[in-house]
Amino acid sequence: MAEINLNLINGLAAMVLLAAFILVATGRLRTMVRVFAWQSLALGLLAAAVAYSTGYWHIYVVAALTIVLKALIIPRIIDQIMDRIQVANDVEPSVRTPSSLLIAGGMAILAYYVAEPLIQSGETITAGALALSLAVVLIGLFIMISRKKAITQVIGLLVMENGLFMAALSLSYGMPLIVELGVFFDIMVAVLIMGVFVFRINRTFETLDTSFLRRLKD
Amino acid sequence: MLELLLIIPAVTALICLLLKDRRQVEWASSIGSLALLALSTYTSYEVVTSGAKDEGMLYMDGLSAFMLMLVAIVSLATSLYSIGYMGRELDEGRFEASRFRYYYALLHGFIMTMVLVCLSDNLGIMWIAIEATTLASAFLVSFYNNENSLEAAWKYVIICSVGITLALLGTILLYASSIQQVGEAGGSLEWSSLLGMADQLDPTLLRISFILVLVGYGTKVGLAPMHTWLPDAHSQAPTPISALLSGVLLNCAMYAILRYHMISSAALGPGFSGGLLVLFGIFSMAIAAAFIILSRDFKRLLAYSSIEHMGVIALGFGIGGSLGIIGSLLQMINHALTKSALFFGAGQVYARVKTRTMEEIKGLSKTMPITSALWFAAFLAIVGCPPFGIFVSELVILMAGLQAGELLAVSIYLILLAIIFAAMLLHASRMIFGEPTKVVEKREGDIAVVMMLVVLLAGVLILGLYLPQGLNDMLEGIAHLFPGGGA
Amino acid sequence: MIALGAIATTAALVTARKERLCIQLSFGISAVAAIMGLLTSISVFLEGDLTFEFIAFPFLGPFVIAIDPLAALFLASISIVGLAAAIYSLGYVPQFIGKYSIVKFCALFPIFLISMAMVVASSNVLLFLIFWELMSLSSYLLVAYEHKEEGAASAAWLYFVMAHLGTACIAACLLYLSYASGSLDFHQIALYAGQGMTELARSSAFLLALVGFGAKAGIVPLHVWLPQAHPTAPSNVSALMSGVMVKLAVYMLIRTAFQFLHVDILWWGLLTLFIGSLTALIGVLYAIAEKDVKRALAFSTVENVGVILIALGAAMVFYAQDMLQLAALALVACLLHVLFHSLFKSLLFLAAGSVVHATGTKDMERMGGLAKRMRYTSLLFFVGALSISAIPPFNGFVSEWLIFQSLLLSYTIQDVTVNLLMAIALGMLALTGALAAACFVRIFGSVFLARPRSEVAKQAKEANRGMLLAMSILAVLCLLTGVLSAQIIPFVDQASADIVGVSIGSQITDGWVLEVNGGEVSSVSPILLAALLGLMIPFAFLLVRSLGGRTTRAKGDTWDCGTPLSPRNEYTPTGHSQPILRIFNPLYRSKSSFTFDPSSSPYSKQKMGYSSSIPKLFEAYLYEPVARAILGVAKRASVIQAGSVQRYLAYIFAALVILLLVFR
Amino acid sequence: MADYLLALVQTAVLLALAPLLTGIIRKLKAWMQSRRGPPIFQPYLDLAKLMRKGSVVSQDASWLTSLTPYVCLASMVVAALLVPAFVTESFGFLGDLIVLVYLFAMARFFMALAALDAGSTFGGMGSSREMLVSSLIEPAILLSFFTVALLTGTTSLVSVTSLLATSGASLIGPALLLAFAAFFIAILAENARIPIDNPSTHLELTMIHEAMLLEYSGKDLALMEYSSMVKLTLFITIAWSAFLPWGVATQVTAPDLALGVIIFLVKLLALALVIAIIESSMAKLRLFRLPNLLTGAFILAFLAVMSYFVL
Repeated sequence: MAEINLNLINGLAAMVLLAAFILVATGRLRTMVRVFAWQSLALGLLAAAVAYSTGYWHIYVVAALTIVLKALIIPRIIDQIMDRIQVANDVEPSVRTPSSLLIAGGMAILAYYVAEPLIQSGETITAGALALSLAVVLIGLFIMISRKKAITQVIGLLVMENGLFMAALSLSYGMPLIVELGVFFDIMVAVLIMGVFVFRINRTFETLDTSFLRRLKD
Repeated sequence: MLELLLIIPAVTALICLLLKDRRQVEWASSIGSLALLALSTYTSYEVVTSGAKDEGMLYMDGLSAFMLMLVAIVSLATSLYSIGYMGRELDEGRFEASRFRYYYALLHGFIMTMVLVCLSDNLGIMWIAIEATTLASAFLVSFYNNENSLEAAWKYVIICSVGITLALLGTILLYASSIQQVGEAGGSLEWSSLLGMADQLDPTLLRISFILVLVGYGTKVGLAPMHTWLPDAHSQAPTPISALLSGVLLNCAMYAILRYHMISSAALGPGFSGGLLVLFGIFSMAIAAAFIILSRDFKRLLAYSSIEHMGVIALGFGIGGSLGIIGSLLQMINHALTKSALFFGAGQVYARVKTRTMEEIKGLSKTMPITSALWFAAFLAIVGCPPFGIFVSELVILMAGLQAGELLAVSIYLILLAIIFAAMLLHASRMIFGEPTKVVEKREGDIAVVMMLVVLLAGVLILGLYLPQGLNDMLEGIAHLFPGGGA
Repeated sequence: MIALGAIATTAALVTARKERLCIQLSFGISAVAAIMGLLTSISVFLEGDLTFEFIAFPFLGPFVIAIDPLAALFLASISIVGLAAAIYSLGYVPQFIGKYSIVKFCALFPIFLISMAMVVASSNVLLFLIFWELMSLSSYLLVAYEHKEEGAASAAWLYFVMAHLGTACIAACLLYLSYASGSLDFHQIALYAGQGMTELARSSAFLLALVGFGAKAGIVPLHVWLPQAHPTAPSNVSALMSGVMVKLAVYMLIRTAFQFLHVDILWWGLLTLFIGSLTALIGVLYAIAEKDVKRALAFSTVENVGVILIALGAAMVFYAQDMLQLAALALVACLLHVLFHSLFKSLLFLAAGSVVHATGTKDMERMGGLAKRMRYTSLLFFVGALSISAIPPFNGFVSEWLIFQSLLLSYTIQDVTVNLLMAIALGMLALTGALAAACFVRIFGSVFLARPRSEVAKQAKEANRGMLLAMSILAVLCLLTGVLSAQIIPFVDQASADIVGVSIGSQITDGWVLEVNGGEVSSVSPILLAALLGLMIPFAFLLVRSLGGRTTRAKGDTWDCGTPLSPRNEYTPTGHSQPILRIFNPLYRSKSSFTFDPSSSPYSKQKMGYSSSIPKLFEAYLYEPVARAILGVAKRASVIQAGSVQRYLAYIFAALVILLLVFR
Repeated sequence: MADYLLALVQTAVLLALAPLLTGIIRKLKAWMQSRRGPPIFQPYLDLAKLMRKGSVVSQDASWLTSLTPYVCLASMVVAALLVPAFVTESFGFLGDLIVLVYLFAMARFFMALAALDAGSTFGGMGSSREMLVSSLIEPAILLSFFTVALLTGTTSLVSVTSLLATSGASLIGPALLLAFAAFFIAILAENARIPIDNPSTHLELTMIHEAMLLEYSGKDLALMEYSSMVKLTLFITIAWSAFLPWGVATQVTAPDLALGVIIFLVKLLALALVIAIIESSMAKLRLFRLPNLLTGAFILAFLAVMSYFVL
């Protein structure tokens, strides 16, 4: 029974990383949001599996929250924003897809290199997932760097959050409940604020392309 | 009892939100910050005399008391100043009247988050508080709603949230290391208990977590490679907000790093984290020096000088030793006071001359003699001239550096200080002296601000010449908190 | 003294509105403070050291104020010059009433005076550094006082930056010494600093001190600010600055080299000697070529600092060879020259100030003929010029004679190369002395003698009473210290004995005569010389009267061999220095150009213009490249702030990756 | 007390002889250029004539012009007091060799200023060139005195003469001779003799020293002329007593004194002859070729110092 769980957990973790790679590859905004939703769903299931195998009830709460919040509510908010602004659907990456994929691969290798000594010393069953979560965090950061649109930067940030949550899960079965709740609350507020800003930017600059945000320099 | 410290700013924010009339909002905000200052002086006096106070989620020792005082003093000065400043902005129609209330509500919300940072014992809560400061101040930075302030706010939010996410990862790693070592039950995020069991934590995990925290919170402090948001945010935000930002927010973020520095120096010895702090400190001073020479807008100049002073503080704490720590703490107070004085003066100058590019400003001493004299004195103070405190704190850090044998770092530190001294003074003397270019009638800035400048500068002057006994014991108490600092 | 100074500043601030009263009050009180300073220094000579402790920064331990004979000597010079400057300001400052804010001047002047006194008095590293920088700050604000003139603010800025660089070096050196000896107090440092440090550390500490104090004293490569800052400052301030402030750097250099580092390495002394002679020569050469009267005086300050350093270098060399007798002699000569220079240089600056005040211009080309219009000022300037060119009865002669004696006695050192270097230094000193005399002939001649060369010089009127009183005090002192030098030397010797450990007072002075090694080497009696010269002039007058009967003295015009003489064909200062300029051209690299009026016939030119300009060598080859380099680096670094969010995130990402890789 | 009296007599003799020496030089020069030339007592007659004349002063001149003649004379007489001519007694304690240099510098300082005072181009030219020449020659003078100090261990002229006189030939080495040669060039430079300056003409191109006296007339001119004559004699006596003082009376006894006086006169005549020969055989050097000669003198003096140490 334990092996099934282990395989399930590792499988779900691999799914999350796969979703991150797909995010890097896609050229269209809508699909990016969709893939992000899938990634959060996989993450929620992973949390549930971990909860099931370790018997800690508070992880169930967190898993449910992840699924509800990140898989359903946030993608809808982003879709709403995009409909209201009628933003062009393409992502205009500053780095061509093949090279960004290669870079994402590089990120994974770096993450593994960094996490390798930690995995030996980690006692948790999901220690192996640490390298994957680090990779997801780095890829999220890469998405923010290489994409021009403001919304892609929001999604990049959220992907980094997912990576973080997975790292917490893999290392110490998540943080104490109050902290988790606080983190979720913060993410919600952050997304709301960014949404407000995206509206304002669109109203003043008539475009979401952040390359227009270049006026303040020395 | 500590919760009261949080409730006061929260309540003031709410009241400001509800009140409609401008006068009442102003009164509410000043009473609120006054009460905050009174209570924080009382509690920090208690902490200094009767030791740390641990109330569940909140924890207050010498260092947090010190930070609390800093937050309270600067927020009082800012709220008093913003009455005059925002009043004039309103009359000039720079923003709609309805948003006046939001300004004060956001201001006090911002103050509350900073107080929470200083008080929170749990590193998770501290992370949430810092995230909250970013969100609260994001609106304040974009208060003017024009392209530039929006761009500045957007960059501010994005960069800081990225930084803070990295810091969260660092916190998670730290939390994980505490669990592995001590088993499930012992795992806690209270840094006080973490400090207790620091030597059992796993060194490699701790090292990576400190790096992540340093890069993460370093973004909030404005250390060198992560400083890029700071000049934009400071130059676009309304003046009282940029005073609050550079006076206190940077110090709170530095406070967070210090907590981690304590834990990592207890576990790995001060060498590792101290060395990193020194490295980042020197790098930030170098970058700031380059930009101070080139900057053309005096608010950006002040922002870069904040980066430079944060570099000096990081250097001081990195060097460690009781002298290094006391020197950096002194540097924090002096910097907070002088920088707010500078920003208030900048607000006055901007109101009069209506331009921020320094080339166009000439002969201020003719157009507004007293304010420009005080502003020039603040400039002299910030670059470290003797009667003012920064000269003494920079000297103490130099002594600590020499004692710690960091000869290379100290010599670079001296050279950079000299370059910055020359560049800042050149900008200041060009603005103050000479014949006024714009034909502006000679009218003094309003009295309230002049008085505030005098009070702030008097504070820095006293710290330059004489250190009151009470403050001295507090500093020495804090120095003993640091594992390496006990010497 | 300190309390009085503080009262003076507050008085100035309080009576801001009423200019006249504010001037009287603040300068009156600072004059009284100066007198108090003089009394304290005399009391220290008579009763011995004066110490006073107080706690300012508890975590740094107690701060000590101690005045030993060496400090008392400098305190005396500060007080005398301060007194004269304060009295002078009573007459000088009212001219600024309309243009600049008086309260600023009246507040800053006492602060400047007090900070100088405290620099000498403090015997704790931190206290010293605080007052040292405070002195530069207050003098910076005073130099930038007349900021309406173009170039004033930038000259002041250059001055303050150079001073700050100097302080940085001094701070590094002194704090390193205090770290080596474990305490901030001068006495502890003097006792323990020596043992703890390796040879390399001691030499680097000495070099740091030399560069730090040299920047303030104005030794050659670092002298660039002095000829710009002193002329722009109001005259009473520039008198204080070049009379006294420059000497404080020498005071601390002596204390650091002798008391802290126990100078026992030979090349230190030789290096100081070399730099001293270089500074002296370059200072005087530039002084001769200068058209602006106050800049010429500033350059002559650089030259005198060079002479002082020569004496100090000689003292160091003797001390390193532990010939304590000779070291004491050289040190006494050095301290005497410091004291006398502060007297006659401040006199010259005050006199030049009243000339500039009367004519409104600093350019010597447009002066001339002021002797008749400003009779007393020209007489007082003459006394100053005589003393600085070391003419016998005056004090410059005594100190230069002693420096020559100490250099002459260097042959007792066994090492031949040192002897030859000393001989060269002697030659350079003689050349500089003669050139200084030439320079002051030129200045006095072109400013005061012959006919006025411009309208402005014609209407010049005599300075008012306050200024004349101050200048006459200094002039009388110049003569008295020259003639009665035998009485002053025991005090100076007390200071040098405190440093070098050997008292040679009895050997040098015997009644009215100054002797070296008890007279069998050489002796001079300034008082008898003065008496003889004084007697001889009336005697000659009587002799001539008796031989030739009544002397009829008719007024005719100057012999002009036919062509009507206009003031234009007088010998202008440029003309006067032109031969020297041509001979020393390789040092000057001066560029001169002739302009002809093309229109007239090829043979007889109507209009001919000659202009020669001395490029500022040090700025061109040393300071501009450094400034350009810093700017270049800054420009390259500014590419970081290029505006795009992505780029900023990339920086954070890069920083994170590098750190993780390095510290895995 | 007796030796002070003797010193006074010695100074009086020096002062009296000064015009005679200049007269002899002029006579020798004339005789060498195969012309009769004025009688050797002519300078006395000129001075006496000038004494009786009134003087004309330019109205632009200030108080300095009337003061300078007396200061020059005073400094020359005081210098005379210090120099031992034929007996090793003088007011030595008053000052040593360096004080002498400064006394001459004082005279030169006042003279140069007085030249500028009248405002004529000649005076200005004379003063600027005089200061140039003096500043170039001073290092040579001091270094030659340095060699003397090396040899005898003291710089006070009286002890130098007595030491050198008593030690006889042992000290007369290359150092002393080189120093003497350097000092001789200094004599020519300081007293405006031929290779540096032409004393007998008033052509503005060639006169340095004379240009400064241009404005003077009557009594003042007499005093100035007289002091420059005394200066020449003093320089020659210093040359002999500081460098080659054999034959100077060391004891105060009648025969020694008489011998000393005779030898002193012979020495004066010898140097006067040498100066006259140089003046009639060489032409005046161009102004900007002077530095070569004067630096040559400095090198000679430096070689003297070198030779003392090295040999």
